[in-house]
Amino acid sequence: MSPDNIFEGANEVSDDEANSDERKLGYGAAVVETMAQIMREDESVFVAGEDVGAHGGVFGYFRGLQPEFGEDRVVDTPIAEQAIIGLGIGSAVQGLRPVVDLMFMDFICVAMDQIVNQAAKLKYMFGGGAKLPLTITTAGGAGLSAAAQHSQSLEAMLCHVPGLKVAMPSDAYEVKGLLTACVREDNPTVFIINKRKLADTCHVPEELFEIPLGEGHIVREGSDVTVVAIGRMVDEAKGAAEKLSDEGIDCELINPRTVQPLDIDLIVESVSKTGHLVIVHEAVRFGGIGAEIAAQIQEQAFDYLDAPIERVAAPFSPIPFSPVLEKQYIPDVERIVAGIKNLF
Amino acid sequence: MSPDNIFEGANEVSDDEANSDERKLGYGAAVVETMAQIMREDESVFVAGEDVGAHGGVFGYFRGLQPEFGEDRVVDTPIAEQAIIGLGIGSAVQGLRPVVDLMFMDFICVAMDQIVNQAAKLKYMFGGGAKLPLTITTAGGAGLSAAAQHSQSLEAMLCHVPGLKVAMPSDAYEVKGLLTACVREDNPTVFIINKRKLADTCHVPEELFEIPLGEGHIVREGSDVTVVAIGRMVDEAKGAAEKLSDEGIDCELINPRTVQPLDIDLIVESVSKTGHLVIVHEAVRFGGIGAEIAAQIQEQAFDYLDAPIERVAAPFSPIPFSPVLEKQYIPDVERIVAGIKNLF
Amino acid sequence: MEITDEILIDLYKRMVRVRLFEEEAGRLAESARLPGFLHLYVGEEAVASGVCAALENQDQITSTHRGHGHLLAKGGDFNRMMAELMGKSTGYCNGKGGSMHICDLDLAMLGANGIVGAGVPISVGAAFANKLTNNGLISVAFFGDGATNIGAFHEAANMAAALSLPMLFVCENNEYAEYSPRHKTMAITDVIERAAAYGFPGAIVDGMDAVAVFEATSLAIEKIRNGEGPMMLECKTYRFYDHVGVKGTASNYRTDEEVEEMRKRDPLVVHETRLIDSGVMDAESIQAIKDEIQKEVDMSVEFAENSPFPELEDMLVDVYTNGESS
Amino acid sequence: MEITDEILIDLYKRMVRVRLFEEEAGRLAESARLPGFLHLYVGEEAVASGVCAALENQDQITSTHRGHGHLLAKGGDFNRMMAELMGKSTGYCNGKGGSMHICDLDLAMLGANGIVGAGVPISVGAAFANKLTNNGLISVAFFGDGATNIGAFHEAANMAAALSLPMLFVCENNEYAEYSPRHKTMAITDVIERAAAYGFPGAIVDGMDAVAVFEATSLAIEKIRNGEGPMMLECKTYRFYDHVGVKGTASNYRTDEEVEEMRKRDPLVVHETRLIDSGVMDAESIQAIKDEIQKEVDMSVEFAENSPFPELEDMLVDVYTNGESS
Ligand SMILES: Cc1ncc(C[n+]2csc(CCOP(=O)(O)OP(=O)(O)O)c2C)c(N)n1
Ligand SMILES: Cc1ncc(C[n+]2csc(CCOP(=O)(O)OP(=O)(O)O)c2C)c(N)n1
Ligand SMILES: [Mg+2]
Ligand SMILES: [Mg+2]
Repeated sequence: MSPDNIFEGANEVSDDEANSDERKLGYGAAVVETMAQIMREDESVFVAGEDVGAHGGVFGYFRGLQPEFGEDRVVDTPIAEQAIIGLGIGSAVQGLRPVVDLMFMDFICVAMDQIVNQAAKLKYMFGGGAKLPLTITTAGGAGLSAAAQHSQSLEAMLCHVPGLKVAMPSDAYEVKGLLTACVREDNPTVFIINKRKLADTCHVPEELFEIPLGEGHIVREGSDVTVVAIGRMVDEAKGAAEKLSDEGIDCELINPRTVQPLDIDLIVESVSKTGHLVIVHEAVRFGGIGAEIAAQIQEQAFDYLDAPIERVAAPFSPIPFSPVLEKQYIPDVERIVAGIKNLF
Repeated sequence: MSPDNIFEGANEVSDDEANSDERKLGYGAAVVETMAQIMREDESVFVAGEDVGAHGGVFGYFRGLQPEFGEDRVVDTPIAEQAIIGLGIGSAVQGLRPVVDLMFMDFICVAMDQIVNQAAKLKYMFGGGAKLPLTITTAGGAGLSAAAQHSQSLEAMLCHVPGLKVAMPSDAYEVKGLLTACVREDNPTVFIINKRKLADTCHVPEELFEIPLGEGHIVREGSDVTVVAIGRMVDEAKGAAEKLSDEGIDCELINPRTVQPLDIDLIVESVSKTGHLVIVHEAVRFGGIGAEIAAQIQEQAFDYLDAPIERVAAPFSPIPFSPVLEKQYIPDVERIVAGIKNLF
Repeated sequence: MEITDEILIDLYKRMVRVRLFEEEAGRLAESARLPGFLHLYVGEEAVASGVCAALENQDQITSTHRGHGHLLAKGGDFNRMMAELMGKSTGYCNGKGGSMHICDLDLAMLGANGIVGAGVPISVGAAFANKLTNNGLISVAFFGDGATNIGAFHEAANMAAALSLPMLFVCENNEYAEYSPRHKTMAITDVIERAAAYGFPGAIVDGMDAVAVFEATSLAIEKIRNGEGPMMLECKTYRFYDHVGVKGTASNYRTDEEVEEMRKRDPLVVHETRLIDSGVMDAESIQAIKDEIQKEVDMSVEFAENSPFPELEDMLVDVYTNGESS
Repeated sequence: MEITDEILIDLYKRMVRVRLFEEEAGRLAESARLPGFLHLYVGEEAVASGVCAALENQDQITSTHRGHGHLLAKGGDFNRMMAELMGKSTGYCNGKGGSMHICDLDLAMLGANGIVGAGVPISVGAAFANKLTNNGLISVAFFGDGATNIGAFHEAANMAAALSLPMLFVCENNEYAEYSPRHKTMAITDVIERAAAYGFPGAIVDGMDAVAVFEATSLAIEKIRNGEGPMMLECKTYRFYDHVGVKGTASNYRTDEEVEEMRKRDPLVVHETRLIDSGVMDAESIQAIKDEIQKEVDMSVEFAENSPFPELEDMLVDVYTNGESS
């Protein structure tokens, strides 16, 4: 399977969907559409990265931009992740709105200095003088047998760094709303595309709209347990909630949408109602964003908690290649159900 | 103030100390002594990094090694953090025991790919065939007005990466015991030297000894509240415990010594006795190791907790240069006392 | 340097091993019988074969995302490799690494690498160990033209030069980095111009000709073993299949004509012609070699398919040496 | 190119500004009146002055850990700089950045940088913006000899070449990276050999002579503004004080004789001689310039000392634009 195959079809709307009233769009296609619309309305926006131009990105989520906006605004770069981020920083300080791409999220490590020591801190170190409207797009998540260096979910590293904002869209709707917000935002943002979601469709408005960074979303209301799920895990958590509703456990499902800033108030409120919290993410459990959520919730909702906060996340190992192991590695409906049941 | 001044005198034992029965040694000097003794007993150990040779390291903690062991085993490298870690990885796979230095902890970001995607994962990706006895030394921590790029405590990023071990010695005794364990360990370790501790002395045995990685230490027994302090924060927490004992609050102070692996059992045991937990670290609070400790403790000691777990850590900002701000940024006795009192 | 019949045959066998294994892997990938991403080396066989034939067994190599070719050319085992590609427990990495992390420490093959350029610093480490222990070995880093644009390559090349390490840099210049032609990502014509920036010598080699690569490598490593410090070879080569997988992708980053033109210089055909013209082998014995190796490839597929997947308990094994992961 | 009297005087003033400010900063550091690490530019004034004098006001520069020199040569303000070095709220960075993060966006000085080499990619970004918006400006990256060994430099240089950006690379080769002499960390004699690896031209310049630097820069930026892509200058220079702070450190990484020898080529003295010999200025008017600037320096110390420290509430301000940090 090549990355391209994963994406195939995601740009087209299927017949069924086209016939429905609501306009549906693929998750990957939503990136393209959003970028195109933003670039039409704002000349200062450009895209740069490896193979984002002529090829449209290895996952195709920039496909079609270069034909419309030209090589000057959709720029193929050398393999040079540090310089790609630097390109973004320097041009952002000069007033442009760069969207720079790191093909796989694992590659943030190659450019970590530019992200953590430069982009995140620049405004503060400079005493506030600079604006940094920089968006870094990158594809995270496992599930394609891409092994230990092409499957990671490293958002926890980024969330720990003051100065960054981190968005993790769980569906095509959020892709559009969060990407719009990120590109229009005057701070450096990391926009994490889940590579297993690329072909999934859902309703997405035609017009640009913003989902505010830092506002979580209640995906499903419920009274027995609060489930916080990050990125693609929202899908799995939905499945778990449905399963459990048959068994009489009523889940309230919260999708924080951004992990930095984190909408902790929404979670606190929910937990004060349900008394139970399960956090689900694809990243390694130790030191994942779930730890921070758990720490804040036990602090702010201590008296409401009827049971320990449970985390459903990846085990403490690199991501294994073999599909049988990888399947077990990534949290799924079954493991989430088990995690929730643990509390009762 | 130059980094050298910080270190001055740390190699010499003061008169008072020399007259006492117990042999005392400086924190920085303990690195030198340990390395020298290990290098004498094990030919496969070598040191490499920027200015570690002729100059003995900018903080002086390798001073004296090159005269004894020569340029082949105490190697000055170009400014090339990625290649420095690669030098360690490749030579470790070939059976050597490299100790490679990243001058300031902030520079792990420059070499993050080699640390996170290579060193940490290599053994696993290779199906277990390789041993990786690699030690990375680096100087972390704030307090020298070194500003946002030379003062960070980034251990949380490393702890989140399966395959690494992370040691944070709080005094010269631990420097010797943990460094010996790290160098003799067959897995990649990061040994974090606190740059404000360099001149502090304490009793250190003459002979090499190991402090097992993953075993925490009860610094002070107490019954009212468990205080977990990381690295240099142990000093500040000691001060807080003393202050509070006057006020009738009896602290049990735990120093985990390594943050990966983390001796959670020791903390659980203590909390089941005290019912209260305060975690202190120099790193940014959001996403710091304190979050993981809090998450695990509320899970494993839920029924014992009489109050929310409190974290005393750095605020969510880059590290400010100005001494007045930096002083306020780093947790100290006062803030720890306040944090502990919060629980009662 | 005399190129004996033995050497010619050895070079040929190495190339056929790579070619037939990879063609098979490509077919399996196309029919969705291999998970993950597969970066085929087909077309570039002369490079790995020419280099590895010139090496001592224990000379180390590091590789790239296109790593099967390197390991097979160094003598890698079909069974363990095919099993790895299928994610089986009998594979080179117990199924945990897959195509991008193929390695064989017994053959001093220190791993393919999914991060472009990241193997080069690791090669420097091996070279350092060779120098410190004075074991007479050299360390070879394979990397693509695109990889020379990344920082890790640069740091490693300069470090090797500064420390005067016994190391050979082998650039496989196939003119593309994924879908980007070289001229779009660098403003120089020959990658070898970079060697001078580190202060070591380099040479351009016809990477479609195994003998040329073998000769150049032999010359280089003689000097390197003599303590003259690192060197670099730029092997001009070409990949016949797509960047990942077999068939072309959506974008037309290169023309069919270009591929056809380069296929005329197929390193196996070039070498077969030489074997026949020089009378070292006839068409029949060439075919016999192919048949035999194909049989081994077929058996490896069988071996791999009959091998078990890893056990779920294996998940946390080998995260650390000596002891379990938490 | 004609070097007018005006230019000669301008170059001199820039150098004196750097020199006198830095000597003062050095004294303050020695008497522990400045917190943090101070990397003095003294000895290298001709480079920043020669380059900046040739630039348009809005041409961008990025700098290094040795950043006061660059900003002062570009016209930086004594008061705000001295206040910053003391961590005062009236400083360039409101006291939050300090010596290593000095910047002045109004002067298009995009910041000193505590990470070696890290400013160079940021310069590339500015150059890209210049090209995209076609504003006629160029972007200049200052970096040391040691910085050319790090990956960020390499990636940035190649990127600038590949995208043919209006950018000037200025290497300040002072022959040392901290305490390591150049020959230990690279196997080439002249850093300029690296320009060819990216496919752009370069030139070696006497970095102790402001006029030479000015002329070379003027020539280079004319071509760069003409759309000929990036260029590099290697300015051979020398720092008179230690890597950090003023006085020597424990290790004898260079001899006193060497320093003495180089001090004979003090760029200020070289330039003063020229001014006097060519009759542009006499000793008296030279002294008058110095006196005047020294007065400004003294006033900046007073300004800084009388300035307040940041308020504790400022801690979380400016972590983000528009809104507080959590
Ligand atoms: C650091 C990093 N950036 C980007 C990629 C994605 N990627 C994989 S292969 C490749 C092209 C490599 O080109 P080249 O070095 O010429 O090798 P080739 O594929 O041509 O053999 C890229 C960009 C990666 N794996 N690692
Ligand atoms: C990535 C990184 N590595 C190491 C350092 C420590 N360091 C600060 S300055 C310096 C030497 C820089 O040498 P050079 O580039 O020649 O500049 P110079 O100091 O000579 O002006 C080093 C190694 C750093 N700040 N950043
Ligand atoms: Mg290539
Ligand atoms: Mg220098």
